[in-house]
Amino acid sequence: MNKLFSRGSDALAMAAIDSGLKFYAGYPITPQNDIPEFLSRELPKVGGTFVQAESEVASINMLLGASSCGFRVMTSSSSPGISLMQEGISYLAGSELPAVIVNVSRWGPGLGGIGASQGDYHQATKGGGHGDYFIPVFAPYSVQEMYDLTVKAFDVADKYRTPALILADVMISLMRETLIRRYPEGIKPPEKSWAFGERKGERQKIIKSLYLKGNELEVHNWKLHKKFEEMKKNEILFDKYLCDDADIIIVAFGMVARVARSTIELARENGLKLGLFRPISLVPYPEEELFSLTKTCKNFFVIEMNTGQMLYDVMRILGRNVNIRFYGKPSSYVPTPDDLFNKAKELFNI
Amino acid sequence: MNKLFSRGSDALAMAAIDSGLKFYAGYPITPQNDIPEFLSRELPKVGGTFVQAESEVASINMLLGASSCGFRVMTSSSSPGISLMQEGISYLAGSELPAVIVNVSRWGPGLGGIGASQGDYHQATKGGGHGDYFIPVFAPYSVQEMYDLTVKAFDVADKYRTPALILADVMISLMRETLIRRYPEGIKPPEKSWAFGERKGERQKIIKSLYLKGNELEVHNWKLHKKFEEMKKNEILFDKYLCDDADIIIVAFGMVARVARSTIELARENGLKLGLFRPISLVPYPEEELFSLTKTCKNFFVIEMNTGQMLYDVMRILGRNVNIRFYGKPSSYVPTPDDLFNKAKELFNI
Amino acid sequence: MKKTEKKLTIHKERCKGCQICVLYCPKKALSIGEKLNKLGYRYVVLSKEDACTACGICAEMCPDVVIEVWRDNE
Amino acid sequence: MKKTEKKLTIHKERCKGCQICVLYCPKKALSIGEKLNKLGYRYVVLSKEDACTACGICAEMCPDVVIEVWRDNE
Amino acid sequence: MSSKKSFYIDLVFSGFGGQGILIAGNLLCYSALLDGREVTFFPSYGVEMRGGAANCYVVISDRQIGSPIPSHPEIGMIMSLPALKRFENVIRSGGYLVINSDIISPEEVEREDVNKIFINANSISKDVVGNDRLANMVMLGYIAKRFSVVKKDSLISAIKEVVSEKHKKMIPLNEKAILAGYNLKLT
Amino acid sequence: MSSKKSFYIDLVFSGFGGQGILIAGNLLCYSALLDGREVTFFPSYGVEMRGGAANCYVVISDRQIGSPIPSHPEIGMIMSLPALKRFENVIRSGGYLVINSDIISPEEVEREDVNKIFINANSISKDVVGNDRLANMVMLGYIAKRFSVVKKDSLISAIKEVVSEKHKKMIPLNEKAILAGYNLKLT
Amino acid sequence: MKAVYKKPEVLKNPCFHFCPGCHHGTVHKLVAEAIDSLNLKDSALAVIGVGCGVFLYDYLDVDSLEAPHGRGLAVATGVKRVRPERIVFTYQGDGDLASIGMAESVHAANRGENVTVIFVNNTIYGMTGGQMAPTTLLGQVTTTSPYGREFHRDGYPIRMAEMLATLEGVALSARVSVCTPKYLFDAKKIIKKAFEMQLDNMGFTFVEVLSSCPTNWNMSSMDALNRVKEEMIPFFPLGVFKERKMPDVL
Amino acid sequence: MKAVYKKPEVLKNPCFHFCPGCHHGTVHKLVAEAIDSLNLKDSALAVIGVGCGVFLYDYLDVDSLEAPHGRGLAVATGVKRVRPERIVFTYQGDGDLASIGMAESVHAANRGENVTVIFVNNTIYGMTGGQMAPTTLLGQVTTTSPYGREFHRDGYPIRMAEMLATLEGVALSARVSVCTPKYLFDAKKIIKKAFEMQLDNMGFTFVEVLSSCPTNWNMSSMDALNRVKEEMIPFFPLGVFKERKMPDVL
Ligand SMILES: Cc1ncc(C[n+]2csc(CCOP(=O)(O)OP(=O)(O)O)c2C)c(N)n1
Ligand SMILES: Cc1ncc(C[n+]2csc(CCOP(=O)(O)OP(=O)(O)O)c2C)c(N)n1
Ligand code: SF4
Ligand code: SF4
Ligand code: SF4
Ligand code: SF4
Ligand code: SF4
Ligand code: SF4
Ligand SMILES: [Mg+2]
Ligand SMILES: [Mg+2]
Repeated sequence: MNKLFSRGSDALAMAAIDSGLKFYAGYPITPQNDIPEFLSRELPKVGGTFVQAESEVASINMLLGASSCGFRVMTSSSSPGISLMQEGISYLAGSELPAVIVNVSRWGPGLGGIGASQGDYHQATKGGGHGDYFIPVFAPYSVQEMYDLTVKAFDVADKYRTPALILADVMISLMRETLIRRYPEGIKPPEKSWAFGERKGERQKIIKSLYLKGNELEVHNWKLHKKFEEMKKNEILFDKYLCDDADIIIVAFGMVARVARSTIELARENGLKLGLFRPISLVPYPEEELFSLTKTCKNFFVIEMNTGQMLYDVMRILGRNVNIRFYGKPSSYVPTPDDLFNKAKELFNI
Repeated sequence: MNKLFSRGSDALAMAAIDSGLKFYAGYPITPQNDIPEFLSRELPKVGGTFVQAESEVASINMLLGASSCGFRVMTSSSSPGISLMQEGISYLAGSELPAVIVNVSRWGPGLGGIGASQGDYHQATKGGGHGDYFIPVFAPYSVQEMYDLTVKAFDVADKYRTPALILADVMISLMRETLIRRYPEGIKPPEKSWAFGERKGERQKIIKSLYLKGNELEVHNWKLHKKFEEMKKNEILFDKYLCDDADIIIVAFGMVARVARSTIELARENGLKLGLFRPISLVPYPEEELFSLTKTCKNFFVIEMNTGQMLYDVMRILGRNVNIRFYGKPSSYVPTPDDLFNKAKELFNI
Repeated sequence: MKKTEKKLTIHKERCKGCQICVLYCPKKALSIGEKLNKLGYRYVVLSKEDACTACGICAEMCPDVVIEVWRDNE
Repeated sequence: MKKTEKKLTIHKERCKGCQICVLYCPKKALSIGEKLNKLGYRYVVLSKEDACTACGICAEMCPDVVIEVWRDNE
Repeated sequence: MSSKKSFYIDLVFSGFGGQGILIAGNLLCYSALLDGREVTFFPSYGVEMRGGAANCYVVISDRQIGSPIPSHPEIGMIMSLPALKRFENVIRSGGYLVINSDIISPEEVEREDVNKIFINANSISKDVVGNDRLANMVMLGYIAKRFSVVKKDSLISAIKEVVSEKHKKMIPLNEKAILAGYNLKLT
Repeated sequence: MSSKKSFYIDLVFSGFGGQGILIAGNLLCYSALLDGREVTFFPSYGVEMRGGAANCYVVISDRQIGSPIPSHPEIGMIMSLPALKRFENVIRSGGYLVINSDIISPEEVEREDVNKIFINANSISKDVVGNDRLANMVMLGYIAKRFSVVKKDSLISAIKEVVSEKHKKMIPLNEKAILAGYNLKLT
Repeated sequence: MKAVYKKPEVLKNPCFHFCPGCHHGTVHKLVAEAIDSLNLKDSALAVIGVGCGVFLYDYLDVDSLEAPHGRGLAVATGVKRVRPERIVFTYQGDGDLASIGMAESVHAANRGENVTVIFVNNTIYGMTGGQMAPTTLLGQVTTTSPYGREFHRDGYPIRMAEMLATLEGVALSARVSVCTPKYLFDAKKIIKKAFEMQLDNMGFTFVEVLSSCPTNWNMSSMDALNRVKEEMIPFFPLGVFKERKMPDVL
Repeated sequence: MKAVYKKPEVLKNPCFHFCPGCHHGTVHKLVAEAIDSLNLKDSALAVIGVGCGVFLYDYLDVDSLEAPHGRGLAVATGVKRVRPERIVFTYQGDGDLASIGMAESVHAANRGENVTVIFVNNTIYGMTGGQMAPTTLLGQVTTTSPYGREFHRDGYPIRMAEMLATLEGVALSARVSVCTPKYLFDAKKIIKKAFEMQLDNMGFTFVEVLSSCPTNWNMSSMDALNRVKEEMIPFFPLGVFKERKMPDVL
């Protein structure tokens, strides 16, 4: 078969390898172990290095080391492990080092549970780490996107010299469906003249995040902020489905958006015009694109597998002149299309 | 003298002792070392335990242990150290354990710098840790508030069985000014029947955050969310200054709000009617209180020592029908009253 | 010397058929039966009741506290 | 035997007056002077130039690389 | 998604580890792919696996598939008592429990509003291939035919996708077992 | 906050560690408190302290004080060359540099738009108390009087707040040094 | 009739979720027996690491606190410092204690915290499905060392009992096994001694138990038992590496 | 004229920010000398921990990477694994390496990462202003042990060189001092040897340097020098605790 029938996590790992991954470090945690397991097997075959680190803290810092040498690097973990990486992610951002970080998120807070969850939206998008920075965040909703967005994440990470996050969930990672393994033409890791290579008498290179003199830290912070503004211009990804004539537009990401697509079909069969707006890049968020929908639609239905996190962004973007309703399910029981359809009817009094 | 002339960090430490602090664990980091130094000296005198932990990760987990025994516990650190605590904070929230966490925040991302900063607003208010939870956050703007809000934080932490955060900055922590050491009558740590004490044949107690069976995790998450809703009702703190007739209302917290007060006086002397809205509890945010100002004022001026973080909340709350301007200074050079006055004139074309 | 009264209680629903007890029974009195319990495991049975001396080793070694051993020798 | 030519370079602006060199000079040739340098420290001086054998110990021990020692014996 | 006019079917497979639950699920997926359909496969995982349970969900449709974990699948292929206990109440009302009656006795099933189909799959496997290890294939074959899930040819061609290289010689046996199920007439 | 009609004054104190910089700043604060004023004190800290620099800011007002770190304080009490280099350009135009001329020679000062006041504080200290260690108090006494920062009585009464118990016997000497500065007439 | 062996009292529920032949059950039993024999049911307080033993509270009727993965000994420090009268023990796997929790483990040991550690070394990450642990033997195939553990890439198996024995704060450091009756009886004694020493305020007591994980070793229970005997013990020798005879006063 | 002692070449700027008499300067010099003598200027890559040595890149003309506090050896692992041709060394304080970084340090050592560690043990947190370190001596007064370090509360001073020497992955573990000319010359040799061993792919090389911190010890440089000799060396004996003679092949 030309198409593969692949597990989401394998698709992601394949994309990493196809993107030229040189170094992976990670620490076991359910439900993302398929990724390190795949890479421990496959990465050495293409000359890459797989290290099982002693912890998530060590993992992210190993990435910092390997990335400083100009190679493509990745780690993966799940929610508690991602929390432990926050200092390191902040250092990567501050040191302007590219890296791809994968959060196959599970339930929290604390040990929580291992089911599908969207409880880490805030952490992922509003800097779980300290300091003033944003990193790009992508939320796949299919096995194919696990592949495509990983390729994208490596690309964006290099382009802006920033860590990038894939926010996936159990569902997308463990499920299998068809995958076309398509590493796009034209994507090539850029030359990294800033990185440690062979020195050969060149000027000393210093990679750091400490800025103590004068206002150099302020300059540095605005530089980071400018990257974010650039990303807003160039890296926004989103998906619209039947929004043009919609009376109610569902706003959802990841797994939930996938279910919502079916809900919309179901609703339309029942004469109700639903539409779907799906942010694919959660950072930068497709703000303009979402707001522009208010021209034709006044009802927005935010659905998340949490108690309301992306909701904050949607409220900020849409303002107070439209009708926003929310359905939250902080549970690993993924809602069905029927659930969402019924909720829509209930919340919008139809 | 009846009044003390006290350093902010000492005021905070005194408040902790007056609140009955039993256990402190922390790891050195500039610029909050005065807190552990004070407590290593004073806490043993009142029968408390001071432990210098091997790391911030260990600190927060020692708190988890000591808090489970029903005692008042505290740790303090600064931005990178707070990032390292995110997993532990999430566990405290998930396990419903009270604790007070102090972030005398510095510059990030990464090692950054050690000057005053508000770069951790997002992390503090939008769950730097994984999972679906909010913890109360208080932002002092004077030495007196370092005392008063610490007392408050212990109180709220116990009342809701949640970790609570004090988000301070270098300025407030290192400065000295007058302090009235006033532990309010009536505040008393509640009985903690859920905590480990002497067992004496009672039923086994279990404190945990793992919920795997059925939908108990969903129930648990809604319970946590309900606490947050309760806090919204009962624990909101804010400060308004000359807002009634203001043409422009500054929205700022912590150190910046303090400077802004002087700006307002300066402006009014110059015939310009400025006002100040200062959230003291950042979580729960005084949303209604801020929004209600739109009845009389259409111009809002958000000022932060970062590139715009609380700005997100203000935009969400105020909506798109008012004029919001932002001035950000991601630098340890605290703006002066004149700076802010000039910026106001510039941004509002006066 | 009086006869030793002895009793072996096998909580068969807990048995996972790991055979550790079988291996260490000095009298080879135990074996794994044919029937499945609710957990789906073939569980242990005292196949040579007479051989058993109620030494307790099987019980000590069982990870799942399947066996309890009683003795009364007066 | 020819006379040894020797030279001690003292980068006095770097000296912090810690006295480590003074302590370890086998000839007690060094001492801390009265004057302050730009950093505000009383800096080291070669007070007994003749006694110095250019052994280099002071330079080796100095944490601030204040002293360099040269010798030429033909 | 009960009211679909287009093709849509969702199943859950459940039993002990070692009974070939995941292989059966996967085989069905590959077959459906050969039929040109959209397919999702979702295995169970995690802490709950201790004790040797194995189960997976399969959804087949001719449109993009929403959740790969249907909350109430139509068909359950049930190979152990714990599997029955766990999924009995999950099957949609009016749906089907296809039960290995060599392992589970009919009186264990409590639900009234679903269709119950009992197959003595171990025995059939023994009959056609000489041992009871391919009960999964017998049951799968039956399901494929009974609910028109996939084409027979696809089912047969897909076997090689799930049987590993070193067990290649098992392919004909699998084929036999599947066909036995496929051709099974229940009264 | 230049245009205040009410009382407002901001100062920076700078020199080496060991010169009593922070003590001088604190003493001024306690005095101002005795005068019933609002006061803030902000010390330098952190990495920059290596090398022995010490400095602090003091703001005194009769209203609530904004930033305790004025970006351009009016008065600088300067006790070392690095201190001069660091703060020379920070003092507000038209403000005052009060410089210990026993340590810093007048020609080191470059700025033209500030008032420069030179005090041979070490010598004065030596004169009045027998050693040069209370140069800080001499300078503080002068500043207190010259800019009407605090009342003389307050200054004297506050000494005990900053002198530790075990150096209690030093109080009279401090008093002497302060008064020497207070009464200093510069030409 | 007198019991030769009966379910320990404190073991409220022996329906373990562990796989067939898993030694976690055995270790749970031994801990329960020690608690029974020293009458610690009310005073014992379990700090439970994340690993296959995470549900200990479902089985043992003792006050229990769940620690984040690896942080058991920081958590136990917090507990013991404010409740010195409680008999605090941690129950931790090799991934938990020796990998992610290395810093917390070494420092608690070095501080001589008066707590007892039950350290279940099964050379693997059990709960997460068989990844390489710091204790995985050289050459051992795991899901993340698919070509066998190789010291250049993966490092050496760490001998925790020996390493901790070098620290002054440690009162008892021992390694035991439960793979034969003799070893099991030794293990029983040592675990009891560890609790006794805590009662005597002797300081940090550490018992490493070599354990099998048939599931992730991909072995029958019998083969797993053999592996403990024939592969683990030669590399991880049994014994007492340090035992303080007097309370920790200098 | 021939130089008896001149500024090492790679020491591009010797205007250290260190306090008077601080041994960080001396250690910087020794590292610079080793780099000069082995001609490593182009190949050396410094991974710098957070502590008073954090500005090493301002002084040494070598490629430099700042590691988060305590994580130097995780960072160095990342570097060396992808750039094995670079000569990687970490420069870390005792707070950095032995407290917060304990897990990363032990595990990198255990993995036998082929890197060199320069470990500056001054029994204190220098940069943050004199708090208790894991190496602080018993009885020593610091800003967070105002009544003196007490082992029951604060634990024992950790001897890292000895502890790491017990790990298989370690090729060289030594402790040196720079407080007398003789010790300084020994230190010079060992540091050079550590780099040579890395060049020979011998594995993890670890040099602990006893150092003074006059500022936070509240002492004159002279008294501080004496303290190293009279209080530190007796507790932290100098010597080579492990030295592998053959490359790490089993
Ligand atoms: C911070 C964090 N990282 C990873 C995990 C995932 N995790 C759960 S248990 C475990 C290891 C289990 O191995 P071990 O400690 O040896 O215990 P065992 O199951 O083998 O008894 C891991 C890595 C987690 N829960 N938290
Ligand atoms: C996560 C984190 N915690 C704490 C700090 C603060 N910090 C900076 S340096 C340091 C310790 C310095 O001591 P040491 O490592 O012994 O180096 P020294 O200055 O004594 O040479 C600490 C705790 C930090 N930067 N990051
Ligand atoms: S040891 Fe226990 S579980 Fe194993 S077979 Fe015997 S009785 Fe059953
Ligand atoms: S009690 Fe002893 S003899 Fe009897 S079955 Fe058990 S092990 Fe065998
Ligand atoms: S070179 Fe030798 S003799 Fe000369 S000053 Fe230095 S130490 Fe003394
Ligand atoms: S050792 Fe160096 S810094 Fe110290 S006094 Fe001598 S020359 Fe000056
Ligand atoms: S996975 Fe291993 S350690 Fe976990 S219960 Fe099963 S056999 Fe025991
Ligand atoms: S504080 Fe201590 S370690 Fe840091 S530079 Fe000064 S003397 Fe050296
Ligand atoms: Mg294990
Ligand atoms: Mg140190």
